[in-house]
Amino acid sequence: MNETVPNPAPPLQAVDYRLKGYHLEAMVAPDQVVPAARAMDEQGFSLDTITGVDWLAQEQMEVVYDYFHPARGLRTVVRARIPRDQPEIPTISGVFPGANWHERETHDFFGIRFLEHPDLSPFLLPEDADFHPLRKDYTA
Amino acid sequence: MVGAPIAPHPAAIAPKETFVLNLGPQHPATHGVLRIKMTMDGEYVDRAEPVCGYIHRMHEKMGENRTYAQFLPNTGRIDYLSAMHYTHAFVSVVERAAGIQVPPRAEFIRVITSELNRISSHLVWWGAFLLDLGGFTPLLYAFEDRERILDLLEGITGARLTYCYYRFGGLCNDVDDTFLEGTRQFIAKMRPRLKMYRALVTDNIILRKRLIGIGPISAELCRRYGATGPVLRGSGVTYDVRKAEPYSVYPELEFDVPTFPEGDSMARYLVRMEELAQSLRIIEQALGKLPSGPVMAEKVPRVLKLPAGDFCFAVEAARGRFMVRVVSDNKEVPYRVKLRTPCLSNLSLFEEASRGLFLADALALLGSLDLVIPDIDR
Amino acid sequence: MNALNEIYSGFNSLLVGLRITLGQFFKPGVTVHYPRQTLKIPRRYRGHIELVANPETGKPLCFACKLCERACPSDCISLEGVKLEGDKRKTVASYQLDFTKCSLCGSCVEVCRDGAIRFSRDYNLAGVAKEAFCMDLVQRLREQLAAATPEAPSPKRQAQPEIPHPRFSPALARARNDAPPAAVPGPAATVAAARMTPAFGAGSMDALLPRLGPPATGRAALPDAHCVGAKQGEGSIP
Amino acid sequence: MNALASNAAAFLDAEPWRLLVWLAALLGFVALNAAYLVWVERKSAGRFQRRPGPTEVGPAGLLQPVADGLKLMAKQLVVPAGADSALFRAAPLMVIAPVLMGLAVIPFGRGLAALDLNVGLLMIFALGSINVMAIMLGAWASRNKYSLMAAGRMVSQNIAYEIPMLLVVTTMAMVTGTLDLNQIVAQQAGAFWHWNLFRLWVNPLMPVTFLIYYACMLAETNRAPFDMAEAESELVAGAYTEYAGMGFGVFFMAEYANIVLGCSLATVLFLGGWHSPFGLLPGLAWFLLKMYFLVFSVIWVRWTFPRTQFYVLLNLSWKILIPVSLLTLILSAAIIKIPKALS
Repeated sequence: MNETVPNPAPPLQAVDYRLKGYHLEAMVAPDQVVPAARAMDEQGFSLDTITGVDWLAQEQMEVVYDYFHPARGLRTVVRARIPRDQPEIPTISGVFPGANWHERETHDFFGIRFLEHPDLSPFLLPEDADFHPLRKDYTA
Repeated sequence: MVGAPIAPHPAAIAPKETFVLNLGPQHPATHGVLRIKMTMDGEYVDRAEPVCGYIHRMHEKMGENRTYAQFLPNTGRIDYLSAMHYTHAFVSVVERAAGIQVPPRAEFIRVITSELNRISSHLVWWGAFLLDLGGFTPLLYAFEDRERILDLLEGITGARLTYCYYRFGGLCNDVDDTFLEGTRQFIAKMRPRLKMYRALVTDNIILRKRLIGIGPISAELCRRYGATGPVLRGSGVTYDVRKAEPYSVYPELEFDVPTFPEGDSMARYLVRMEELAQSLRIIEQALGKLPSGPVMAEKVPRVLKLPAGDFCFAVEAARGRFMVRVVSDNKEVPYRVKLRTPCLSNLSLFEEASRGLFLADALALLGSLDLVIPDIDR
Repeated sequence: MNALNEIYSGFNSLLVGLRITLGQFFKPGVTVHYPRQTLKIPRRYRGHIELVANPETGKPLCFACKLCERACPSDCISLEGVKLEGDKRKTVASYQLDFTKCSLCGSCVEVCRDGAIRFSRDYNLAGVAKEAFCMDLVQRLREQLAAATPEAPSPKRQAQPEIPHPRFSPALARARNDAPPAAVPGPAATVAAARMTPAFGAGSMDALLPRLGPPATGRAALPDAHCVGAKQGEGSIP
Repeated sequence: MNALASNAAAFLDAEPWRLLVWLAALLGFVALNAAYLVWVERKSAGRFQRRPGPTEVGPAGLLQPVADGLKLMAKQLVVPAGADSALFRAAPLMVIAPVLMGLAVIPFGRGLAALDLNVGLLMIFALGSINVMAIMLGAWASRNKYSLMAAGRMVSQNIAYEIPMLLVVTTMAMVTGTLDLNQIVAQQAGAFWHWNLFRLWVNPLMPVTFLIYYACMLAETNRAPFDMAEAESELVAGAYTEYAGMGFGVFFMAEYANIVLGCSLATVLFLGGWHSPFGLLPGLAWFLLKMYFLVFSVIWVRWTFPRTQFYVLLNLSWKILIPVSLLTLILSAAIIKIPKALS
């Protein structure tokens, strides 16, 4: 976690901004999202958003962390994949307090449990909701 | 009116005998269906916990169930005051992924209409904010000017709020001379109005007392919560997506990104007032540079399939950074549409920023964040 | 001294504010007194859709290609065509618009290659029941034509004349709830007739309900009977 | 017939009846004022905001207050569960009564007052304080958090503003040497430079005194920009949140009655009461003209400024208005006493 800008701990890869809309991306192991967030924090990045993608065919859930740099205009995407039958990943709300709501929302929509999150009660869904509408196998 | 406003002394908050005040979901200051669970210590806010979701419509799921073109009308309904910007982001992300080249005339018109939309959005904020602060009349003055913009945009799009004017590859129709002439006249009329706004409201001692030093938000707090737009610029950070991740023809136009370092409600107020002037400046230049030509790209497939992968596009909406992420699996409908809306991040810092404020000041802070609740709840 | 200066400038700012509002006090109003006055509807106004008739034959231009049905994001269009003897193409027999779901995006008009549908200029739509907003556009067109002059409206949207709406009058409001009045020559009558379609009159509910088709469960007339019921009634339309 | 009429006149002139007739007339005056000041307020607000205001009920919306009144009367008086029912119902009455009594001593014209009391000024202020207590009781009895917060604000606001107001009134009493409102007006006879507002030789700070009185009046009547008790964007409707129907209507009437009382007193104290600056028109007309001009200015202020914060309001009173009003008091005393001591 000690390396600096050009190559912070997560193996960042440069992508074509004009095609993708972000400059750097990294796929990390689920237990590495917090160190990755910490590295982003140290570099002065700000949290853009957190979301999930349900890869039903691969039996996986992808958690996507978007960061932007307020001073340098850089965009970074950090991804992690977790098994679909046990969707758990550590929370980064300890690093970025703004992650709290984004993680709650992701939990609402995908049922991904963010371990040690202060409050995973439904955020946008009704307070007694026990369904996760953005899962691909969800039907109303 | 001498001296600094009474800062809430820590000792005043220490011996707590609190009560819970449910502000909303129907409350005059929450502008829609936001609910804030306030733990109050007398007039001091001990903890303000926003409760969201009252107008949740699941736009993201709708995105997975319809084609790209069919999702287009949705984009104007997320933040209905800033519909042009949201549509802009969505058409641009599709154009980026599909490699569609937009004709320059279309891009210039997009900029003109987007900036008109920004002005109308800021005018609504200005009026509603003054309403929060107990001044009713400015709202009507703001709406008088906003009405001119709505008339102009209705003339070219046929709608007054949810325009749905942009298409993949361009615009649904070209602007006419009435619009161009009307926009020029609007700029000429708006500039003296801004001076009037300044004399009537900005310089008013009561307003200054209500905003200066109230609800300070530091740049660091903004960064940790991901706040953007005028909130971030009111904390002295020169971050504007139009400059940071230039899109459309903004690089060809000259404009300043107004920032105020104080971070208080007044700074956020002044950022938006200055942005009104900057938007007028952008529109004026864009009108001058407006090229002739088609407003629609030639080769736009009737059935749009984006290549597999994920694509992002961010724009500077009236309330801050709006980003669309589209994940495609090479089908007619997107695999996943993620909408990153500015109001959610901007509101998330409210709990921390409002701690220890007076109720009236907390509401001034809330108003200065310029929230549109459907934008939070989506 | 500083404090005195602050008091002075503060007080002065109050006086400036009072002067500005007083100036506005003596200026004329900027509002339009709806419904006594109305504004001109812009040419591109996006109302709900309506069918366009062929000026020569008076029949709908639509040949039921169903592009609009497919383009609609909200599934509010359902139409059926029949192939009449001697015709090369189909003719629309029933065109159901469920306006309760419509978001007025205009995708349907945009995909229509033959200009067979256009935006109507109805804007003051109000009803007391959901069914009033499930319209059969074929029926609507027929009524429009019956009420209009022999010259049917031009099929081209661009050629549609810009007509200011007739001034509100109680007589007109009443007329709208009753049967359409006798045809008056001139384009104004077309618009007036368009605005008087039975679908939106309070008294027209009864006229509309039978068209909802044979009530399968006998509940079709109840407010919760939905527009889907209208599809069952397709057969009743010639 | 003539004898009967003069008998009746004499009967009505006899003390208890005369007062009753006057009070009934005042009641009518207050009710009419409350109703039509709402109309004036709505029309003026419309003008300030470039729109027509009420137009539908009657010509130029003139019957709007009647329609509003009927609507309010037709509404149910809801007493919230768990509220103190007796206090809740009594509060509106307690708000309107002192205003009526206060108006009884105002001289609307020469000898045109219900009660020619030689301590009229004292009576107005003695009764004026009940108003605050009544709103506070109503708010407290509502059992609503917003109302309670409003009540807290109201009490501290009114305490803070009673002081400078009384200091100003004391100054005026010293300058005029009497508490009798009739005499105060009588002293201001002549052209307008005899009005207390322009009598700079008795106190060079007289216009400042008037402004302090005006600000205090706004605060005492809970009018914008000092409408802390209502503060609709913060406290929903503040003290009146739980009131429906005529309960609210009476509070509303009391607000306008209080404005009329405050402006009447300002006219008497500073603007020469019924005296005309240059003849023409009878005294009563001049009084009403001056009073309604002040009322209009109150409306004008409301539709121009945003609301202040609560603590800025208190700061204004304790840090500016009270010291300045004390200064004017001392100045007046010095101007009155020093020449006497020297001679």
